[in-house]
Amino acid sequence: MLKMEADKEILNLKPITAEMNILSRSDGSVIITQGDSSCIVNVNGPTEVVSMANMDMNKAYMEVSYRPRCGIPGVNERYKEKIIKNICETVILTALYPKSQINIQIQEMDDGSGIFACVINACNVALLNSGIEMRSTMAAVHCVLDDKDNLIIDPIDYSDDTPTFSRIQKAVRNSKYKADFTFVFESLKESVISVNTNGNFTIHQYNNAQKLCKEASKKIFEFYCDLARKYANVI
Amino acid sequence: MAYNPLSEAEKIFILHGVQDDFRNDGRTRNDFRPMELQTNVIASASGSARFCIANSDILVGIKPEIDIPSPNKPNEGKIEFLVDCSANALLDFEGRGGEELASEITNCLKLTYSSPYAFDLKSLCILPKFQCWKLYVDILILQCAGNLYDAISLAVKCALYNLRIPRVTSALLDGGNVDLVLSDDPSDCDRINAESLPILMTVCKIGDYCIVDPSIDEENCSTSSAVVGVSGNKITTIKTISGGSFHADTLNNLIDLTITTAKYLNEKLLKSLKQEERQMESNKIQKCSFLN
Amino acid sequence: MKDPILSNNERAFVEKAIAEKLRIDKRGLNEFRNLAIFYGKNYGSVIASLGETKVFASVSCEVSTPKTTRPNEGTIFINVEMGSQQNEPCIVVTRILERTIRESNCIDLESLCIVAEEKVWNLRVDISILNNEGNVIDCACIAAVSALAHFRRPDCTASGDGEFTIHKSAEKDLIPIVLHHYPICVNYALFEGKTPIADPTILEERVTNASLILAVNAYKELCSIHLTGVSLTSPYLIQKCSDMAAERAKHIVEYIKDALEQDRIDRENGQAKGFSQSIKLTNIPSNFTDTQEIDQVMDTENDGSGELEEVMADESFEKIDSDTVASTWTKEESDESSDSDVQVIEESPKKKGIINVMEIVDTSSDDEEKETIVLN
Amino acid sequence: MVQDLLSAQGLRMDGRRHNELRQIQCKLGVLESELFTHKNRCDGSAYMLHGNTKVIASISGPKHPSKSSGKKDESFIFNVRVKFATFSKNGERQKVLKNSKKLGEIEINLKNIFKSVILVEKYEKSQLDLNIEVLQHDGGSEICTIVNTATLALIDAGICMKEYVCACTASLTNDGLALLDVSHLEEICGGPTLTIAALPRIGDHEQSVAFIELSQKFYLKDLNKIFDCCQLGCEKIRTILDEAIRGNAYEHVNSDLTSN
Amino acid sequence: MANVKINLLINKPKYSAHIEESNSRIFTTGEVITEQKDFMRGHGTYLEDGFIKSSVVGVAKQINKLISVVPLKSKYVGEIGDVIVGRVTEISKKRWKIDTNSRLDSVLLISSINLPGGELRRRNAEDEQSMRKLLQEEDLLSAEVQNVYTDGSLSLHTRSLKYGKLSQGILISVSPSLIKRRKNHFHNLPCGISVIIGNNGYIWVAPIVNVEEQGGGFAQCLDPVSKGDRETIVRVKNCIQALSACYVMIYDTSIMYAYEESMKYDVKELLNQDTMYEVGFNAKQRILQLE
Repeated sequence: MLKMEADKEILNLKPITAEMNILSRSDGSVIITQGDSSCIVNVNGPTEVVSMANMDMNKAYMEVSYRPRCGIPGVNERYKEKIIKNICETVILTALYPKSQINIQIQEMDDGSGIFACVINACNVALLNSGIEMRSTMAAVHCVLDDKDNLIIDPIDYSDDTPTFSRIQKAVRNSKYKADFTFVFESLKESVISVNTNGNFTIHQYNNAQKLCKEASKKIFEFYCDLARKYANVI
Repeated sequence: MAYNPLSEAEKIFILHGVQDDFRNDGRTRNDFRPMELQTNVIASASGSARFCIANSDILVGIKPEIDIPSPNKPNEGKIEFLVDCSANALLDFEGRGGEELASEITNCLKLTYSSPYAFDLKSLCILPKFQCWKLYVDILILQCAGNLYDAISLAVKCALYNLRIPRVTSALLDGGNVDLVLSDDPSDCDRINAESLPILMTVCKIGDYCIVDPSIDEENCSTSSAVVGVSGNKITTIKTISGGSFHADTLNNLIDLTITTAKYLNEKLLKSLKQEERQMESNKIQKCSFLN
Repeated sequence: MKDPILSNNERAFVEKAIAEKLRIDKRGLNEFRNLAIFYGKNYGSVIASLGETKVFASVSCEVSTPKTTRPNEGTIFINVEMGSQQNEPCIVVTRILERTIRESNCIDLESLCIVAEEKVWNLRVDISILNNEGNVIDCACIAAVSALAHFRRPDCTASGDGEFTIHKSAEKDLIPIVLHHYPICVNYALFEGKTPIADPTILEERVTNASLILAVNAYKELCSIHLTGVSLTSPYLIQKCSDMAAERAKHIVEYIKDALEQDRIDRENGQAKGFSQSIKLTNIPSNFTDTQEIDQVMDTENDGSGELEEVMADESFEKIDSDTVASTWTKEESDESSDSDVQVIEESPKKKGIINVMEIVDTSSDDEEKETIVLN
Repeated sequence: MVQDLLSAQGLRMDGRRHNELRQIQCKLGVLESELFTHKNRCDGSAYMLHGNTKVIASISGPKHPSKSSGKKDESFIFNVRVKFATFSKNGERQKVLKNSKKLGEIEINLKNIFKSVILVEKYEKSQLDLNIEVLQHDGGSEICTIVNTATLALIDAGICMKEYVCACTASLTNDGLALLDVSHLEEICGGPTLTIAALPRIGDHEQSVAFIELSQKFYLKDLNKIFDCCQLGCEKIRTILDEAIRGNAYEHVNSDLTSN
Repeated sequence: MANVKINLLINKPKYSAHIEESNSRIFTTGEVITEQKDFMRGHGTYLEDGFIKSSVVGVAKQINKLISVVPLKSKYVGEIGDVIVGRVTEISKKRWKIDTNSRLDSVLLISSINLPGGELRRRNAEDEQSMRKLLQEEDLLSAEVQNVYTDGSLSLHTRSLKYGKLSQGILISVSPSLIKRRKNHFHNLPCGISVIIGNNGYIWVAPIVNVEEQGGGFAQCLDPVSKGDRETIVRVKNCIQALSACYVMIYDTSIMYAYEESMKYDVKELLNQDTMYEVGFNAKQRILQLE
């Protein structure tokens, strides 16, 4: 159904720009724009555990706070925080920082399509920037299944919706796609560390999407290299 | 419960005093401390009263609002109590302790007012199934020197006596919509018959004897105490507070004691309320501002 | 965000310096840090930065029922997130902004009415303090006002019977919010209750703990005054500060209007770049030849001499703009020959030893720390 | 648009002149302070009626800091709690507010105001609690009455302060005449309202200002006028407070106290 | 039948002392006490612009060049040698924390007490462990101020037979500024009871106990008090409260005057405010006549 190898165009990602060290008060910070999505992530840590209940003798405690572009954080944001916490715990060598806490604060700025992938990539860059030791890097790719069953990687979706802040109105914000996927890959084995899907699709479509995204993720890893190289050269 | 420290020896002194029928302020076991009352103290409330038993200082404000009757009691109004253990009374109230005490008193009031013999909720109904009055009775404890239950129930009674509910001149049912016309004249209003409204009475057992109107120190050294709600000749609620146990005979004696005492107290209270009302009308006393 | 510990030496140093009319960042007593405003791709998203203090603001709206007391007016709600557990500063900033924006009637709330007594637009301004290097209130106020000025709401037509339709942007153009005036907060830290210092840094704020915040619009109207912290001042000082604040507000309003106009032109030409235009450092060429450009970037960073007139510094930003497209990572395939640190990590899945990987990551993180020094 | 706040005869909506205060009654020591012998007792209290606003303030302390009061680094712990009674406002019953921004703001302001006048160095390592209960108010700027009542309560508790803190509001008519002590009705009608808390010193024109608040806007050139009006109001309030305090004091004093 | 009395607040008379403004001048907060430079500032004052100003509302007091203002009502400010009545709030290692109505809790070190039996020896670990046997939380004691620490907190001692743990009786709390400083604060009143008038405003009324029998001041007598004694104790208590309500200085003579004035009433009648004020004022008049 999909001519993944043949059609190079399909692998196009939206342009990414990033700047590190933008916030003087945090240990690692980044602003990332990825097409119509952008966010700021700052990482603080490892620090003293704020609440003793969270103290873990064996590893660092991760705290993620996700602020939406507008409105107060709701269930949706809690859910995203949880996912980010999980994948960060996978890539961070938390065992190196026992009895301490690592905070990640995310501020959504332009909530275009694929904002969640953008946020995860930003987290990765911010963590690199903070100097927290990591097992591997990670890259997230967003892709959708349109109503003609075509897979599109990282689409630009100029949605017509007005920004609203109540949770109910946010929830009904409908998508014109059949399904969308966000895959997160780690750099060591390029294995999937998190998948987040919406809508319905066949297993075949899912496999294709994963392959496609994996291919696309390489570009993001390249971008990390590029970024690191550029920063390294400044010195 | 409000707390004032007492050493063992002080407690024993109080205990022996109760045995001798000569309490720490000279009262006998059946005596009340002097009480003071004033109604209509808060202009923004439809009914209000300040009631003090010695230094237990209670302020009650009542606001009626129009509400829809609950479906299982279509021809009854509603009454809601809220006790606010203001930090002015005692800073011990800050935090959990105060909330517990507040909900305990609130519940007790709710129970004692829930009986149709004590308080006629039907009189608060405007249009069965559609409209009724809901009375919000908010109680502020300004100061606490023991015997909160009695002081609060008396203050509530005074405020209810003072309550003026705007008179509904007509109520029309137009389809599902209710059209209410309230009287424009502020002096044209409904009042509540306060005569049989219940009074709560705290009885503390210290040693082998029971006392009424315990001071804060006496509350602290009582082994067990009970709150009895009395309306006319009837009991509306009995509730033991602060642990301890009563012998069945003691409890019987105690109830007899409260009924007679409460009846007497009720008479005195109504007399005072009527006297105040008469004075306000006749003398046109320049309205005394609150707390002065 | 971490609160640095203030030592007695630092405190004494700052106090003494101020007494001699000196500030530790070389600014004059009535001199402000550089201001920059960037608009996002969405209407109503703004990042404002004042020196290193950065604030993000976004406006959103939705339809709801009006308050019974004001049946034909929309409402505005302001929410401030400080990102720290401290509650007090957050309340203070929120209330000052509420007074400045809501109670000065700068927004035409009546124009937000759809059907009187039934449906109105509710505006919500979410302000997120990203980085606090002092004077959060000025920056937050500028961000909030520019976000409101930038915001567009969908058009809406009422068709009798309380029915109404919200038009999509494709059907009808989005409409801006009507702002009568732009109130601007100007914060003066008060030393000894006598010496006002414009645009205090976080160090100065922590030393004095008292400040006078005046909100003034371009018409020299005072919209709010607020005296925060433990302090006693004289009326004369308030008068003096308000005159200075009026000057400042005029410049800021001009700057906001210019920035809005620039954004409008960009959007018309279909070149809206969103926040990517704020990104400077990806410009740094990988081969490190173009030192001139770096110097330029560095210059704008360190150039603290911004007099009121020089606040904009927009020349440098524009320059960066034009370069951004070229040097950002775009969809072009990048060459495969790169072998930087990070690349090594990717290629080392078979080296199972964690220590190995860690070393590599370590070097990269080291690099970044050094680079931090250079950049700031 | 701003309705005219002053009639042709120069009278305001409630019949006052432009520089006239509303009725103020106050009393110190309204709550018994010797009721308890533990440290949480009330050490000073005051009640004030100002226009339609009735406020009770009570002080507990200075005392040994309670363990839960947290912050160790602060040498002087000053807690302020403000509450509005549910029946305090005309019309609908007020919900019990907890952690509301409005209350939070008043509390922070009070803290700052009084920390700047209490001789803090005398109360090292101690805790002082100020509790405010607003029994009745008409929706106007009750912060004035709260500040004035708190001043009385602090004085009743014998807390060392530099001066009385007096708070007052002022507004402006269309013709640019400053109005003293704005009532709620006048506030609704849309004049700008300036609230200040000042330390009106005897025989000193240049007052120290501890707090300023402004709602709505006016031209900078009018600032002086409205400010002067506020200061005048503060002086007047000072006189009223002083009378109440002296009245209370003479009750206390007997010839013995000096011979001690 | 129960005794119930309900008064109407609208009829409540306004009691006021109506003392001639006479020789006591009230200074209010912020008022300049003196413009002369050669004075030293004491409690209740502060220095600004070279003037000594009052920081509280009260009566100025001058001892040589030291000027201080005594507030009408405040927490107890201790001085060495004061007699206090206090209550144990906390027991920690080697010390008791005592509530003395002052700004900070006072301390009673285990080394500042006479051990039971009057032994004079070093305190050992065993004594530390049995501290609770001597004084436990909420126990009352009388003591003397031994030292005032720099932060204002007090250190107490009970190294005299007259000090120690208090047994049965009633504690009354009044404003510390109403306590008249005298040589003796322990009184056996002619009416047959004893009072300890603590400088800190805590007054202890109790039956007379023979000091020698107390054995070091930590024994307690828990036998019932006779009804006669009890009545006197309660009457004295009510009298002291009446004096406090009328702001009359409290010392042995004033207590006795009030006691004598109260004899025409029943003890419980003294709870009524009008009786209370009458007793207080009459006592006050008698004191004024005395001068």
